[in-house]
Amino acid sequence: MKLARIIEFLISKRSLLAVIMLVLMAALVLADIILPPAYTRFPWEAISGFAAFFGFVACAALIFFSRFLGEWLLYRDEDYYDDHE
Amino acid sequence: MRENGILRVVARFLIPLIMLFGLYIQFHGEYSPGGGFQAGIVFAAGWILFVLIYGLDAALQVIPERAMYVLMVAGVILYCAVGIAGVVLGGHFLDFYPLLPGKHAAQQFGIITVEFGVGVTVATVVMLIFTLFARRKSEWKAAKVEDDQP
Amino acid sequence: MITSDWIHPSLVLIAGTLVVPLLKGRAMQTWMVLLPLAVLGVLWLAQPGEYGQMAFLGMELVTGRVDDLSMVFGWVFSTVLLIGAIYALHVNDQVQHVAAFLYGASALGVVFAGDLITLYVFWELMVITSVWLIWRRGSEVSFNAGFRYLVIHAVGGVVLLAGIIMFQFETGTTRFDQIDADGPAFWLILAAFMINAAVPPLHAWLTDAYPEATVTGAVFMSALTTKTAVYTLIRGYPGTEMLVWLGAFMTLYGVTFAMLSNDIRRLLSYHIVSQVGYMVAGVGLGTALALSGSASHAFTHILYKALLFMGAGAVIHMTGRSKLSELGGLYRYMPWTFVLYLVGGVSISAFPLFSGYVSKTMIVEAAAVDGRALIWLMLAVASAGTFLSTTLKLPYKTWLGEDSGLRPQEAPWNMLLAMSIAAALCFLIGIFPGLLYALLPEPVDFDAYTMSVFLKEMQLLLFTGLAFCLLLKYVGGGPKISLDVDWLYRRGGPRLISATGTAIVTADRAVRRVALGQLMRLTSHMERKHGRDGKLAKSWPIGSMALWTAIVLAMLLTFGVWR
Amino acid sequence: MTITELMPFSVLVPLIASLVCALLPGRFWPWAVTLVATITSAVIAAITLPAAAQVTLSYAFGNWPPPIGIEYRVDAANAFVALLVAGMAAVALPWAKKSVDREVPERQGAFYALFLLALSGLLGITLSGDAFNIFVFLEISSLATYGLIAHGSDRRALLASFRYLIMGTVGATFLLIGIGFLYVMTGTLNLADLAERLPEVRDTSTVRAALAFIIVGMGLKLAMLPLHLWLPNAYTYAPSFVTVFLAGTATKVALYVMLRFVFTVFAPDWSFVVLPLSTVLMILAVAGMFAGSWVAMFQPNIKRMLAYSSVAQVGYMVLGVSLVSIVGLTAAFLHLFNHALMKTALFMAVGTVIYQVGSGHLKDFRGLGRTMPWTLTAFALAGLSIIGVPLTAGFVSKWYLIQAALDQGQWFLVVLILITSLMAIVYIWRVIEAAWFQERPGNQPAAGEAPLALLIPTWVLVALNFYFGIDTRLTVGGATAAAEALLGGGMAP
Repeated sequence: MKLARIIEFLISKRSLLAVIMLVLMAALVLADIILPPAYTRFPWEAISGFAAFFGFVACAALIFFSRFLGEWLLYRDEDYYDDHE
Repeated sequence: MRENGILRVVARFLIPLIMLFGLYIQFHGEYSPGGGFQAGIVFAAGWILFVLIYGLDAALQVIPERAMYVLMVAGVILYCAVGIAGVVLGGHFLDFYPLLPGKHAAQQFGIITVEFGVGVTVATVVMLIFTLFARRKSEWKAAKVEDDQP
Repeated sequence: MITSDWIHPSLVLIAGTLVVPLLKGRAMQTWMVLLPLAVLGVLWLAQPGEYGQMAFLGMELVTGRVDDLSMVFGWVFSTVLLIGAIYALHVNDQVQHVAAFLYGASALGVVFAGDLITLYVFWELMVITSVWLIWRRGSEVSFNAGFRYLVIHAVGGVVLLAGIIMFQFETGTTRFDQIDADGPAFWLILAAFMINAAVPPLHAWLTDAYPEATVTGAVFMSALTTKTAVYTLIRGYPGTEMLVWLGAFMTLYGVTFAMLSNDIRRLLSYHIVSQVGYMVAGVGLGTALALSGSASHAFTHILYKALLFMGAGAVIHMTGRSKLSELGGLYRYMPWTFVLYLVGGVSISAFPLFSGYVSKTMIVEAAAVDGRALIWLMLAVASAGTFLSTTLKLPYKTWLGEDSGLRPQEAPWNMLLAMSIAAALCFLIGIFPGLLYALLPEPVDFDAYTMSVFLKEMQLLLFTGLAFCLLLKYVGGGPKISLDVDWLYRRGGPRLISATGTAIVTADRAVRRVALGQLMRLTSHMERKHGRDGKLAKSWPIGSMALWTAIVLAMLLTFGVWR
Repeated sequence: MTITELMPFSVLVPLIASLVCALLPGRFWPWAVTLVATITSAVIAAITLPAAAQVTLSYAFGNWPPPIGIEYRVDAANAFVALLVAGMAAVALPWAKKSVDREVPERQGAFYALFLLALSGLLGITLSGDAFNIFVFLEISSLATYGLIAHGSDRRALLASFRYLIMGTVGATFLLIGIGFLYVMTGTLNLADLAERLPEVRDTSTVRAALAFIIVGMGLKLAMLPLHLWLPNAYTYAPSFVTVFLAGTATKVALYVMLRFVFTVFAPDWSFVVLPLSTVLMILAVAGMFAGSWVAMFQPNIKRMLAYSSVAQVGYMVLGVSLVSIVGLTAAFLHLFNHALMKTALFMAVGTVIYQVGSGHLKDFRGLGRTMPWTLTAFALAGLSIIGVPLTAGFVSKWYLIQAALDQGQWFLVVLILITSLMAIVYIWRVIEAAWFQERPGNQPAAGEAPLALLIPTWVLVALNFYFGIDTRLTVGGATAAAEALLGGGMAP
């Protein structure tokens, strides 16, 4: 159960981990700004940090869109198919 | 019917004649109109008349049912045997020429034998069919089944 | 089928499987490990070429065609058979083992089939054998799901057969290369392949059936059926424009519905749809780079998806629960499963150093080289979504999150071993992509580890993670199921049929009432005329036969004689 | 003895054996004699086929030359059907012993005599080159068949037999009327001679009516769709062995007679022109395929279900005929052969279940998959052949049928064939589902595996289904030769 302890330790340090992650992310964006774009096949490839922005927006969009889709149209009770089969 | 004297006497006189006529048709079949089928029927008709007058039991004592059954089969076997004999002697099935030396004699022998087989079978089949029906009637009577036919 | 330099791996597998019912306990377990190893050995010996030609109905069958493309799939199929067999060692159900091996054998048969007839035979065999992996779960739900699976694939099989027949008629051959017919044959065969590749709206069999399969069976299923379909698409339909759009649509469809799923294996199943979407899009792009991407993505996908299914299966096996809303806080009790699952998760999300990265970026790159902006964006969204639900949402809700009060044991050693092998392979391919690229039919002119690709991918993934953390409370879920296309045949079809049925019955009743009234009048008239109560009615069956005879005769006579 | 001289003995041997059987008492000897006779006749038929495929054999009875004397005239088509009939009988007989002992315990001599009569009648029909002889043999086989069906233990067998008798007699009479018309117009009964003389007089309504009568008459015996009503009951209530035998042979011979008349006696370029035969047959065939499969899907009695499936399968054969091409006829002959294989195997499996369980109802199949695995696996495998799964014989014939339909550009027929195949999946599946996926109810007796005497012949047929699904040289070769013999190369393929 050593592994479980390691995980527990990591979880207890989660705020520190979060800071490290944020620093890492900032470094990534910075690097993207500093380094010249390798390609400009699409207009957005010239924009630094576009991928970061796009990832964030895509994730948010998926979360909200799927939730909307579910509650508007698709969600059913778990026994939905049972009473007919 | 059985107690009717006239019928009994006339039948006793007629039945042999009918049967004789049947045999006549049988054995003249190869040249003149006739043959096994007609002969068998006529012969069986004589027998049926006998049954009508004297009853089935008496008739079955003359020719038992098992004998009819065997004869029925034997007639066809005779027919086939002649046919096979033709093959064995080097001809085709039902080929009569190889049977005897002379052409005419061979044909005559073949046809008469074959027709005899046919006659026996036809006669016995008709007799058997009649027996089956007749016995069913007596069985019904024994079992007191109501006869719903008019 | 056997020559000195070629032994058909399916034949080896089938022959070996026949022994399985005779074995028990340790002997059976040893045999189960040895058999896939033997297949791997057979593949090692295989030389490119065509083998096992047979004449059949005036056509030439090629039961074994070995080239680089079929070898890629051959390798990964036999590898996953080995992993799956180890994973299933503890299962004491010979039917499942036999079904799984035969299923693997037929999948191998498909990829080595040189003609469509052989392909069709193995294609059908694949269905018949795999359905047992669903049924052996033993519940009524799984029986029904398996039955639906069977029906859909039966229909797919008929479509494929029809396509093959027309193809043969059109081109005079049944060789399986690029399908260059342009009549209905093209579309029928494509439709059949698309059913197996789970292209929406023909995908519902997958997400319906896989979550109901046995814990070990799902591992095989996740690996084989859709990937044989990808193989057939790569072989038969490279560069079909429609597939680009369908594939991109699939990736989004899969991730969206995965977000809605509560059952962990249903979530993963939707990600099969999504990932296969990348491959289908790659096939549609049709460039050498894209096709290499599709083939290698199929290769890596089989490994990490098997790993994910094994992780989810281990949880189900140990806890007996499969719903996100009923799980949580398992990290203390199943930490190894957690970590190994995460390896699969980061692989499917295409984190650098893991296998998904080296293959998925190849397809995305191919889309970029082709200048398809919209496709590129769609694939990028799907990447974000994949990371979101397989690596963030699912593990979070299963191992972390609210404690569900479950106190399971760690998974058995054989499960962990199988997962470790898969995880090691994911890692290996991620670090040394050259090993994978060397297997591909075309030389690969692509390097995943350039700074620009790396930066883009990392940004995309990490900021997705950021959004997840911030928006966690908005993530949907709960004990619900979501409708999908299968509604059409589970509820819509029956409803339609019963509605039509009611309409027909009503109409029929009305018509018959009138007709019977007339008939009764006629009958009573006849009866009055002929006396004898009911005699006419009694002889009706024979009468109707005679009537029909008279009708047909009259018809022929009218046409023939009195013209 | 040359092959030509040997050929008629495939009819004569069972005929004579039936006489012997009729006299034999007990249970063993009648069966043994029947077995020997049937195998002899099958061997003769097997020897005849290759020779007949080379050159048409002619055997004159009593050495009277053909147009006057009675002739057996055998080309590839009859030889193929004769081999089928005799072969199926020979395979079915080893199976028969146990089943007949159970279902017909008394007077087996008479029973087997009837069987041999029916067999020799069917063979006589196929081999005879004389129209009137065809009628005579048809009656011989039919009358024997009525007797066989009436042996069924269910009382409804009598009614079924009676109905079949009525309809069979109507059919035979129609054939006789047709032959009579032809005789009136040509003065000959020999088929070859008829074919020669007919062209002079064929533009008369008498000849056209003859064709119509013959088609309807044989359509009845063949159980073509609206004329099939006798078949389900007859197959259902007859003793299992009789069903096994009839399913593989009787309707096939009727189809052969129809083809012989339509193609050889009347040339196809006439008979398909003067009557809209192609259309009529196609419509009836498709209707039969659908109606048969549809009804089969809902039958609770498996024997009955298979009987309706036979109606559907007859539809496939007639469909092949209606396409009037070499490939179409080949498909018809192939299916004639393959259907005999698969349906006989299926009826054997059901008969085996009936032997063990005492009933052929679907509800009595529940849970049998576990206790009688060999029997039901045989059923399932033969079912695959009915469905037309590749590697089975059923696939081969459907393949040819579809090719024939495509040759004529009839796409929709392909669709229809595939849909009816799906329907076949449904009705076969119902049995499999009951046997393997349902529990045996507690109130039903558990049944063990059947004796080997029943299993081995069943599995031999199942194996043949797969053998002829893979090695198609014999069947396709024979069927093609038969089709070419009938079309005589006179028609464009």
